[in-house]
Amino acid sequence: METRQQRKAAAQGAGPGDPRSPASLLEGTDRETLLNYYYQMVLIRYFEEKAGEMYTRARIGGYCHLNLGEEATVVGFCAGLEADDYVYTNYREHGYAICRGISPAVVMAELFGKKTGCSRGRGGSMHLFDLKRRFMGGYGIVGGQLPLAVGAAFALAYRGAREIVACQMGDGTTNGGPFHESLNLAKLYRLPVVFLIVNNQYGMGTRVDQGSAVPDLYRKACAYDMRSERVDGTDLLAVLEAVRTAARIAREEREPSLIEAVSYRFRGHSVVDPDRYRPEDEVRRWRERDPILLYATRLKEAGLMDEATRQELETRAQQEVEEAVRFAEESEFPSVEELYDFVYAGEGGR
Amino acid sequence: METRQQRKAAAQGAGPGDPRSPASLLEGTDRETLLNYYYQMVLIRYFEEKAGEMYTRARIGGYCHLNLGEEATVVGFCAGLEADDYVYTNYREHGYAICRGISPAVVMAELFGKKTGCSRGRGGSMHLFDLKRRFMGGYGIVGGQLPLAVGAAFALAYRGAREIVACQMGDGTTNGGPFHESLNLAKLYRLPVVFLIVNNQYGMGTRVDQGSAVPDLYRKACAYDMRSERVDGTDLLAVLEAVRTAARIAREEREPSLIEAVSYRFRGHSVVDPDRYRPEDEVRRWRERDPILLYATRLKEAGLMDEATRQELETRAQQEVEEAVRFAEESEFPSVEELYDFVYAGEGGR
Amino acid sequence: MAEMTYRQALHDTLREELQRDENVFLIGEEIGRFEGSYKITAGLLQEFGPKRVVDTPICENGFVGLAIGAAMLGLRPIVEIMTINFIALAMDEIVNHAAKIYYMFGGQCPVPLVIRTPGGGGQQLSATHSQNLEVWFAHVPGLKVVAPSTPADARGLLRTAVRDDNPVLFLENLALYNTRGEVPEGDYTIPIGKAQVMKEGHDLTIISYSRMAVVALDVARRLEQERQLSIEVVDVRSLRPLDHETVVNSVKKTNRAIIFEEDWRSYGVGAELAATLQEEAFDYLDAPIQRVAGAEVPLPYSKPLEQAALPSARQLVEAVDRLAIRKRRVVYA
Amino acid sequence: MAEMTYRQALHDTLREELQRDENVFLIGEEIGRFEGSYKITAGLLQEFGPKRVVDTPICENGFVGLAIGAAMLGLRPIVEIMTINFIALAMDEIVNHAAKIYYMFGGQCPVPLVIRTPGGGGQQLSATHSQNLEVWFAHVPGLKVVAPSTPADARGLLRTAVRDDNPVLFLENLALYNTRGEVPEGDYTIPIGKAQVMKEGHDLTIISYSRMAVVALDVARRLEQERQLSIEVVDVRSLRPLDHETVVNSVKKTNRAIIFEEDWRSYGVGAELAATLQEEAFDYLDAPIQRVAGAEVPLPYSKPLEQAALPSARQLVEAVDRLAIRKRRVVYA
Ligand SMILES: Cc1ncc(C[n+]2csc(CCOP(=O)(O)OP(=O)(O)O)c2C)c(N)n1
Ligand SMILES: Cc1ncc(C[n+]2csc(CCOP(=O)(O)OP(=O)(O)O)c2C)c(N)n1
Ligand SMILES: [Mg+2]
Ligand SMILES: [Mg+2]
Repeated sequence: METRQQRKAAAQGAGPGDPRSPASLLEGTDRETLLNYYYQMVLIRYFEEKAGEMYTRARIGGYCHLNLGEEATVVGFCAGLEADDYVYTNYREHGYAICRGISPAVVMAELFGKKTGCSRGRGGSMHLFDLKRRFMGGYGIVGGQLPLAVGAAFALAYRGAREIVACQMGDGTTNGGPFHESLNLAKLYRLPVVFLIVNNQYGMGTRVDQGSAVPDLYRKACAYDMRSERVDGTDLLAVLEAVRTAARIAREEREPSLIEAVSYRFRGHSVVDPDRYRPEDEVRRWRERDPILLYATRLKEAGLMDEATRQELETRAQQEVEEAVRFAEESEFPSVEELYDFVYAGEGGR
Repeated sequence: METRQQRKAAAQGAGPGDPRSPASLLEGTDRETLLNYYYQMVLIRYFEEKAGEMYTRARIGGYCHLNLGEEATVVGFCAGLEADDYVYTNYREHGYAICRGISPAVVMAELFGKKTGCSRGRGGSMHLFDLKRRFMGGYGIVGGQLPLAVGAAFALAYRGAREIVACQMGDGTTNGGPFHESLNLAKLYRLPVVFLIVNNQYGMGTRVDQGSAVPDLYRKACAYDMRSERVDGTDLLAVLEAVRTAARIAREEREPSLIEAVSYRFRGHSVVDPDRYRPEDEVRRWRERDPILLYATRLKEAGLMDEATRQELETRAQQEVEEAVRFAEESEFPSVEELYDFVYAGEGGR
Repeated sequence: MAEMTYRQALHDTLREELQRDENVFLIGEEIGRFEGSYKITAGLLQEFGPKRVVDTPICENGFVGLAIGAAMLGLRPIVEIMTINFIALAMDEIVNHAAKIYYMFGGQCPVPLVIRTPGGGGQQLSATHSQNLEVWFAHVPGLKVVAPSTPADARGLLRTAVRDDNPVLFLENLALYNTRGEVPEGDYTIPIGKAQVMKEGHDLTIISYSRMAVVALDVARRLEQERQLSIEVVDVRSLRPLDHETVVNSVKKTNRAIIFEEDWRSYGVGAELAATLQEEAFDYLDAPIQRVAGAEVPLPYSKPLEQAALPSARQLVEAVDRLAIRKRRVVYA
Repeated sequence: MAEMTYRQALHDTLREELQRDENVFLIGEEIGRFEGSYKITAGLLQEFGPKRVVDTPICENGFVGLAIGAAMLGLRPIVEIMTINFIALAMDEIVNHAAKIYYMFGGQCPVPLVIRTPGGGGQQLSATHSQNLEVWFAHVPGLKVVAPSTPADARGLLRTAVRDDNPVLFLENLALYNTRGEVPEGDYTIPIGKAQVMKEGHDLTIISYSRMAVVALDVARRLEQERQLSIEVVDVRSLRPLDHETVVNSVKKTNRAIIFEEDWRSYGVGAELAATLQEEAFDYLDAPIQRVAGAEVPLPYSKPLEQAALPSARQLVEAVDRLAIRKRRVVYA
């Protein structure tokens, strides 16, 4: 067997200012859908900014990791899946949860620890979950979600179902054993799973090349003969296309894929991180490559979104976030009497 | 950085009847040394056969994994290192221990659980150790020795020492997290370590391609941009050359390497394994490729070993093994009073 | 009732549960083609095929996590970890994932999972292959832990575990596989969390589980004959949840107890039992609860050392003797 | 003596040990460039360089194993595991390797290693980031486990741990880092295995460790003032080896004890303490030893639930009240 790893993406490069996402996608998709992607990106943007604010105002506790700067990857990834596909992510998952259809209000309520939250207030920012929407959890242990995602794909294959599993992770995750074991298992058993590495170029303070002997992360798939590619994570349509293709291959051919989407996080690792380890000009450079602006320009240039529409979408997103905060504020905390609920299934107690 | 992985070996193939080890090595090495390699191979052969017998006669307990069929890899590997290099192996390590200079008597005594054993009877077959000879242990947990070997190499680099570390493992080991984490760390920190995969084609009952999505195991190094090659593990000189090269690169350039040596185990996974999962003709085919016979033929053809010499070496090896059994038999068991010795260092007790 | 080995009881139960429920599947290292390291799963690959009996590479965290993920989607995996020692590699998926998922996500997604694994020493497998690490799991809410000592209990508890909607650690023991006993036929189940009084008595209670329960029963029977001592033997069977009621009632009756366990003494299962008994039966105790446990050393390979390190019937008898010396009130026997 | 935080005490000690011995180095995730998740190692990378302060990728089993291997060759690594929850991924190298190597290879190769890691809840970090798993390690012969509660003990025990020739798990606690206290200067060490009587008393002993010892001391002082109760507080400080003598002597004096711990109750540290006390001070006990511990649930995120699950001063006071009710003899106070 020869490595089917695709060096194409690397050869083309995914560097700044290299808009490579297919124009065909822009043309072949109806305007409403395209505008909705925009809406989702700004919704995440506002949601995350608000979450940061609410954290500072002590409405939110624990750790809180934001998707700011990663909106194109988040929306593109979710848009490339079908509604009944299963999604597993790490703890930086607010945006994914929202894109998969959990209402921002219910997500915010979870961050507030309220009983109306999508995990009934038990999980918090790192552990959003919604079985009905097949959002199978944010997970706080780096790499912990990978074997679970492989197992979900195993269950789908077992049943001959047509759904697939999509599993997000960070760049730092690719250095741990769970990554390796999971990719090997997925390929060995030919399971319908799409792995997405969100290469935001840092795992906490560790730059990719300080943690990975091979900093071109998509290339790690070579050890499993798994198809893989790198895409520009600031380009919504590029991510969408890659995920859609990988999802199709998973669905039809039962072949797993690995996608690396390169982007940047605009802020620190979590809300409390003073973010002192990244060079200022690097941060500036990437902030200029704001995925939302890039997509807006794209839509405008294609004549699909005028300024008024943009304004309108942003206002609506802002309102939705305000509404989410209001809902979260007004919701109740779980009662202390419920402390022992859910320790064991099928018993309603300890 | 481009993968420096060497596809050479794969291209050449390491299939049966393809004697590719360099004639130059045969010419450039003095006869005594070459004959000593032969001696070591037959010594291991007799030792392992005797160990199997002693196990059946209940002199040896626990699990007992033999190197039968892997002698060329064992001797070639050890011969490629210098005397003060450090060696870590898995539990199938009798041969390595002997080649690194632990006397067969002391190894056999360990298998018998005697206090004269190289681990004072505490370790048994899977846990041979000799600090003076820098044989840093057989380890029974699959993959457990890899991070340790990387750590030893870290210590050498830390001190600027010229010694290196060599770490043996089985094919099945390459599917676990410790393999992946260790290779990444070794490459990332540029540590002087040579990893050897003894691909005897099975991990217990699992054929390589049933456990590894990439059955060309040396290729897994691509995920770490680590130099790697596959050699014919039934060809002592081929293994020796590869290890010597890798050791030199580790020593001089602080670059780790991965070597895959393909051979076959002549018996079951451990002495008690009835070995029912391997096709009979596969076993027969590989037994015909006996590494000892191959090397004997090589030496004979080069006019370096006549039949009388061969006989003499084999008789001597047989005697050494008999002597080892006698020593082990006559040695004493550790006294029960010593039970709590060595739980903690520096305290002589619990 | 049929007499069979502990191994056979496990094997038959696995087979029946595979037949009963299409969602049940087996997964682990060497359980199929190799027929299982300890042959519990022999023949099942042939009978049920590779879909239901899944051989894995050597990656405990990976395939345990896989099983958890499959359970999240409604399958009912039965994982075999070759021996409990290798479970050290799967702690993250078991403790940080299987044990948390139902609670942490607000009761949305149960994890119906069984992890079968043998512990125990006495086979000269040395320090890394002879451990009893079950107390690690007994400590963790969200997990259940059972540890049957007889073929009948193995059958009844394994059935229950497979049908339970929670992750259950099912502890076996290398030295039990060949032991024999009567096993009820049919759809026989035993509730998790119920201890079993193996033998009634009124002078003293010996509390144990897994292999040591068998030794305890033997010793109790012997001492009854030889010394007319009436010893009650309780096999707790489930470590989590732990059946306080049965052990406390027994000690309220006998007024003294010995806990007999194979594992290291400190922070072991016996500690919890002793702590519980003094909490709940304080005024009934005539003497301190004794623990007879393994020597606190990494288990040595050499036979005489290994034997010295493992808890033995002899040590148990000595503990009985010690308790008798302390007796402070009339024994009604 | 100087007043400083627990964090500062750790930082200074690490720095001094790095200065003292060239073989000492620090290794872990984010300890260098990021200055440590909890800033214990802030500034040390700049001062000692990347050779002595080693940032690792996210691979706990890998870098802990690396540290063990380095220790086998005579270095003295101090590993930081970001929080104890992630140690689940490193169990194999710690328990099957670090704890076994000296014994299993017949005393040839010590493993001088310290693993520093914080445990504890109360930061709303939810189920997978709020655990107290130290009892897993306290159970394993070949390891030592210490858990200081004050800045002074943090300093003294860390120094001793670094100089010890064995693998030592050094347990910190997220909620202790900002606590302050007097810390002796100079080459101050505290032997591993010695408990500390934090406050003398004769009515009752509260035994604790790590963060809960601080709460216990507080409660004891308060009850002394408010109710004229004379409570002795013992901080065991070392979980393995455990100082039986000090706790037993205390209970022989006070005749009753409460164990106060943050971790889950069942199979926790308190179980071993209670079991030991009833074994060794049975005739001195006037009441059952109580355990006040964390609720046995995966710690929930929501603040009110989290607070309800964690053991509190209030619960400790209630336990004191319960014990008083049971008192069966005159209190000489
Ligand atoms: C097993 C484990 N080790 C360490 C941590 C602490 N930790 C949380 S996030 C993180 C960095 C992860 O980086 P990456 O995978 O790149 O994801 P990102 O945060 O950039 O999205 C670390 C080390 C953890 N949660 N789990
Ligand atoms: C972590 C772990 N899992 C499982 C085992 C059981 N086991 C012992 S040897 C072995 C097979 C190893 O195969 P390979 O690496 O190819 O080495 P070989 O025995 O062929 O030399 C297994 C699964 C173990 N010892 N450790
Ligand atoms: Mg990242
Ligand atoms: Mg093999």
